[in-house]
Amino acid sequence: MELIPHTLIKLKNKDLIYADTSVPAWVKKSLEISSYSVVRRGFQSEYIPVGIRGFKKNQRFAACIKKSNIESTYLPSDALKKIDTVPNTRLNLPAFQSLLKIRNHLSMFEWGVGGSLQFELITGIPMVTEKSDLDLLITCPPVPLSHKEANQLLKKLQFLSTVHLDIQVLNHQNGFSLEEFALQRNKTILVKTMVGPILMDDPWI
Amino acid sequence: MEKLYFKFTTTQPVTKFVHVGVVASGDLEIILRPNNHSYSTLNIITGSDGFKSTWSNVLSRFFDRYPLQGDFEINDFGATPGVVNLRLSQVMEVLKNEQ
Amino acid sequence: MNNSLLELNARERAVALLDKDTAQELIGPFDNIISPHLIPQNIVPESDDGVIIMKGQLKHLNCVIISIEGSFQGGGIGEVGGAKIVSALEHTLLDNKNGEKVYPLIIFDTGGVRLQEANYGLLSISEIQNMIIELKQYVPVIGLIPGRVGSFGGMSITTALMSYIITTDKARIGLNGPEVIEQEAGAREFDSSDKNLIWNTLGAKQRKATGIVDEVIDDDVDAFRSTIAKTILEKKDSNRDQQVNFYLSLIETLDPAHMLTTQEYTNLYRHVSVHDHHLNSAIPSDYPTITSRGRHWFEQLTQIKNAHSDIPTVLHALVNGYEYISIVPDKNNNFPRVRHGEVGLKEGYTVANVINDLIDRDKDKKTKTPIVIIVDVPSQAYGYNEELVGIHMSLAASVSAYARARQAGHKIISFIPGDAVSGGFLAHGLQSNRLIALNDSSITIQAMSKESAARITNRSLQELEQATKNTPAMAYDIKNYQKLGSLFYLISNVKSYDSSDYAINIVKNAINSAISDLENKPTDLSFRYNNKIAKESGRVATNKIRLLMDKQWN
Amino acid sequence: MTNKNHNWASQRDEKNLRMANATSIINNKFVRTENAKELLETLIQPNDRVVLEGDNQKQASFLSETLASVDCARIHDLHMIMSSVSRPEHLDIFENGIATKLDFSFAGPQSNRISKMISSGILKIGDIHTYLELYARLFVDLTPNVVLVAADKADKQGNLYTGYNTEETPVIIESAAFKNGIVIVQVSEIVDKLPRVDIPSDWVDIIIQSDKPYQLEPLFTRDPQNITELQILMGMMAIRGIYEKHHVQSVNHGIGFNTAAIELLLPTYGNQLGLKGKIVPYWEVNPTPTLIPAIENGWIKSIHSFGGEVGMEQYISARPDVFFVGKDGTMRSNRAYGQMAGQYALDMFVGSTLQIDKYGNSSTVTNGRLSGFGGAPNMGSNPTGRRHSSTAWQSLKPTDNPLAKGQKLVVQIVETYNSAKKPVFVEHLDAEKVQKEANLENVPIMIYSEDTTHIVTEEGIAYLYKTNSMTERQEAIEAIAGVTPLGLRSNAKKLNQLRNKGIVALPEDLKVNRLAAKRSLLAAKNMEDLVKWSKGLYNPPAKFRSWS
Repeated sequence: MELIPHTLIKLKNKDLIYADTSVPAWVKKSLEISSYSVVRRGFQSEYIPVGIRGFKKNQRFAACIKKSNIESTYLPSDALKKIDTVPNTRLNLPAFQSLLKIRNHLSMFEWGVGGSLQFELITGIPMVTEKSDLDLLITCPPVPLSHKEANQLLKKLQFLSTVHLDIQVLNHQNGFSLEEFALQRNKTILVKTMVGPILMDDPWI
Repeated sequence: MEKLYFKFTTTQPVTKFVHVGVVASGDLEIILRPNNHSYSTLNIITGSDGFKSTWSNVLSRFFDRYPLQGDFEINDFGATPGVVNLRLSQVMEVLKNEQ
Repeated sequence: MNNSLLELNARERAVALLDKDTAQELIGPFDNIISPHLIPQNIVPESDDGVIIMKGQLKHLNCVIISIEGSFQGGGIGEVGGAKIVSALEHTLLDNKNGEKVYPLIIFDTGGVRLQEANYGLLSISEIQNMIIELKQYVPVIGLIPGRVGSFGGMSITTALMSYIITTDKARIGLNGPEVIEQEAGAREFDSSDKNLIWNTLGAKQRKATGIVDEVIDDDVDAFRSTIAKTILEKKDSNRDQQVNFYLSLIETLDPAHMLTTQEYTNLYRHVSVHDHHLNSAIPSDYPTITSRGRHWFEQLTQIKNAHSDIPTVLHALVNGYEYISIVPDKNNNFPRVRHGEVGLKEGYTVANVINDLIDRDKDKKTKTPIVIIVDVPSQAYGYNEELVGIHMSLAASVSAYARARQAGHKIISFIPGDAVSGGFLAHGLQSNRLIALNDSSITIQAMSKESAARITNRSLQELEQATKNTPAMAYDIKNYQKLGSLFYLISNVKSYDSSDYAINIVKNAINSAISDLENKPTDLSFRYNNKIAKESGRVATNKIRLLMDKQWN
Repeated sequence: MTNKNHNWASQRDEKNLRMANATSIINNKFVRTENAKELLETLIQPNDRVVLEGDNQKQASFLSETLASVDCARIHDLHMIMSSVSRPEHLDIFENGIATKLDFSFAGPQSNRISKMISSGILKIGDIHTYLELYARLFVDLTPNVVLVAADKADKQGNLYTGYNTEETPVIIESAAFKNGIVIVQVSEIVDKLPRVDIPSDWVDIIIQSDKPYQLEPLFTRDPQNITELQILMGMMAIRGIYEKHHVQSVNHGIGFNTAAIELLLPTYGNQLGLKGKIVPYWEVNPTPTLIPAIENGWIKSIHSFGGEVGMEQYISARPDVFFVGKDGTMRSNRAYGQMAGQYALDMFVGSTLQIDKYGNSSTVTNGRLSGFGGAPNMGSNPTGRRHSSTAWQSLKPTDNPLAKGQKLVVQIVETYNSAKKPVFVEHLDAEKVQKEANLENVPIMIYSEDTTHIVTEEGIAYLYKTNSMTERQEAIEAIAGVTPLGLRSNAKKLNQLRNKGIVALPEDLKVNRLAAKRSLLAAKNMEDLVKWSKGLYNPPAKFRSWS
């Protein structure tokens, strides 16, 4: 079964990761604490491309793991369900507050949370800061949105959020920015695919 | 704060010193001294910046109707044109009472 | 409800009180004198600087009315307005000394020091207070508070020095406005949005019930006129600044940890059993106490180690012919608001008590004991109980004691090795006839803490600091303060905590030379505006006003 | 033919079913405070039309807080109907995904937020109504499924006492009680015996005691301390040039310092002019404290009120000749009847506005603020269905048409520039821009030019009803618009022409001395004076305290 990008994977063995370069110390330290990785876009086989997060914003490390090393997987929508377990002190952070407001307005979609919020929600490790963005992932939209509908949705969500919003629409492996689609700056839109970014006229196909 | 200066050609020299008003919020004071030119001068210090043309309009109207000649000093703490007019007409009243 | 004094502006109030067609304004709007300090700070000035001086007759009695305009900059006292008041009072004194009765009236409508010219305001207020204390020997000095702003800050201390205070029920008096107390001590101490609390605590009715004002009358011009005339003719004087033993007895019965209700305090006030108080000289002890610059120099100059006093916040001692006195911190004091060396209820009255005793002891002596005030006062005490009891009266008691001592011939030197802020400085330092300071950057000298000043003037702390950097009028540091000319001497090579023999000698020499400089000099505060720096730059406007007043008075 | 089995009581069945689902927490109409949320989650269904009582002053604050906290998975897409959107949670209900559509009349305190929410699509506006319109539609096409209202007290049978602040409670309840809606009431207190019954228990389904009394604001109190000389000047002109001239008998004052000034000038300036007993004995107005001197001075025969005013309770009780007071000694207010009186029984409406355009249209909707207008458009309009005549009404009748009828006086009093020194007279209303931003069908104009009969500024009065063309109307407005851009179009010649025609009057034309406009002319200069006038019966809220 294909794992969609942004799925969190808990590893059975945190030492069994494969990379082209040597593994930096912070990656080992990070895995020591959490032993979670995030599915990256890319060709999946026995090996799954993943990313490892550090505790700093720019710390990302690309690697692969074996399918057999997966203990469990968590979809972005699983993270959403955990919001009720967040302690009040953390819940007061603007990104969580924004998520609370927004969640009542996306019921027509299958969707979830990515980024540091997803990580904190699943692992319980405090990753979200005062300045964290809110990364939303809309998965498999039932019907394609028109530019106007997307624009309306975006405006609504931006109003409700007090932090910067990054909304990606995921169509299997393909993904594009809702904002770019809604604002319709160019005729074509950049879609990230398994084989790299390409420009498309209609990203919903 | 902004300093403004205006000059109007006028024809009715005043003979008295006049003072009215207070530099309170939304209000202003006017000090009028006799001069012996053929025009009036106005030195204005105002707490609200960017209203030069409004001042000009208020004063033009006033001097059109009442060409009082003298040197005016105005200290303004955010008076509206309506209040400026009211204080100017009080100056007139004081002149009337004393003449 | 139709002949209201409150409704009128300051000028109209003065005219309304005087007999018809007798009012004559001195240094008025046509004299072309505005504050030189406001325009550079982008503030619109007023042609009278918010102080109106009006001579005339009230029921055929010669009066001079000093009326403060509350709606111009909150009635704050700056250099020009302050100098107008001082010079008018000086002439009134002179006339009375010459046997010509002139009755001074002050209409208070003021928040105290004008923060944009804070240092001038503080100096002026101390000079005003000096004049009032001397004038009271000749005529009643009457204060009116019609209301709106009321009387706050340093000018509340001035009200307590008046012979007699007449108000409407719309007047409020307090040393620290509720906003300032909230800023300094928190909303739990004083909630500035609770209007009922404010009016019940600081309002005229409560003040009347507890001896802070003398009469509350209807807001009616005629009522004011007849009450004033009666006060003058009956020579009424509450001697409010000399109730030291009464208040020290009262304060002893008060539990500082409990916020008193107005009713509780009124009861307390009505049932005081008064007894005499005398504070013994400080003695050496074995217990080192927390140090402060004030305590440090008291111990250095008196050579009393770990000085101990029955009132732990007030140290005094007569050493080598000089009376030294200092207010010091006491971290365990039962009054929480004086633990950092602030001047509180007890401190003002205790200092007054010490000085009154000294005046009494020396009253028949030809040579009076010089007094050295060691100044290290971070502020007055900001507290609810303090305001309810009327801390401004405590500060007034010490102002009065120092001023009377000086006027009686005691030479008074203030030595400033520490902070000299606000009401604390007025009560303990500014009534001296010579100021000496250490040139130490740790010294703060000002009318209000920066945080409070920022809040009251609606500026950010940054904006405030920017403004103070450019104007000595608002300086917080001793170096800029010196530019005003009010210091007799700035000791440049001694620091606040120096304890070398060298440093002590320099300070002692400075004190000695200040005292010998006072030989055969006036016993007033004129040195501050008569010296070279003051005349050339520091107090130019003050001196201009004084000259003009000399010309216009008669 | 209709189907024999057609259920003609489906709505009633539906209501009964909902009530049945909640029986476990309902004890003979009464529900415990802590069960409020569960109750709403049980009784309200997605897509319901819900009326939430939020008047100007009185707010069903406990129920609105509860509604904002319900689970949006169970309750969503509600259509809210609220006369006043005042409290933050009124809009939280939309942000929380519980409701999506809103019909309202007034949103003063929330006007900024509401316009942002509209443009972001969180909230869809049905319409911005006048109060009367909104009440009317409750009986036509906006009949509610559930109403959430507030009362002071309930007795054990469920009868309600709404006291001083009855306001719009009866009209809301009636719209639900007789059309299968569920009536839910928050009460501050449950007692054995009510002072009087304002709503019979038959009309009430659920009563919940709130955790604290409903929010009540003294919105109509103006401190005379803040009345300016210009407001006094305009008040004097209005009294001479309108009240006296048209012999006005019945009036509604919009709230503000301009009208407060007039109220306080009646016992002084009005007496000087000998007008006592001749003008304005009848009022439809909230019991504003600034009316006390006129009442005490014998000017006023009757005042009916839309709602109460905090602090006026004792005073009103002691003046039953003037106010509408029940046997229990408390006032009875009613916003619906008040609006009706304003529409059909009054000679004149006097109010203020934030902007007036070159045609004479006025609006309080300015950039970024969508406030709605409450009752002003009804008060400030001429009801063409009116037939009864009065001197004032007749005095506006055109002379050249034998079939013409009179007109209600609609007066706007404004200073030409507002206190922020922005011109009040403008080429285009900001409301035009707001219409586009918020996608409204109509430009949110408060009072239309055609309804406005007089405009008073510090410069003079424009008698717009006398103009016979739009050009002349514009010139009349320009003549009193001071040095605003509109005003600068006028000149001395045009002004004098208009003065000669009686279309514009300056203070001197009205024999009003500009310099007599002093605060000393006010019958009360501060709150304490009002207390004195009331003989100690008026008890101002603490925030107005300014004496000891």
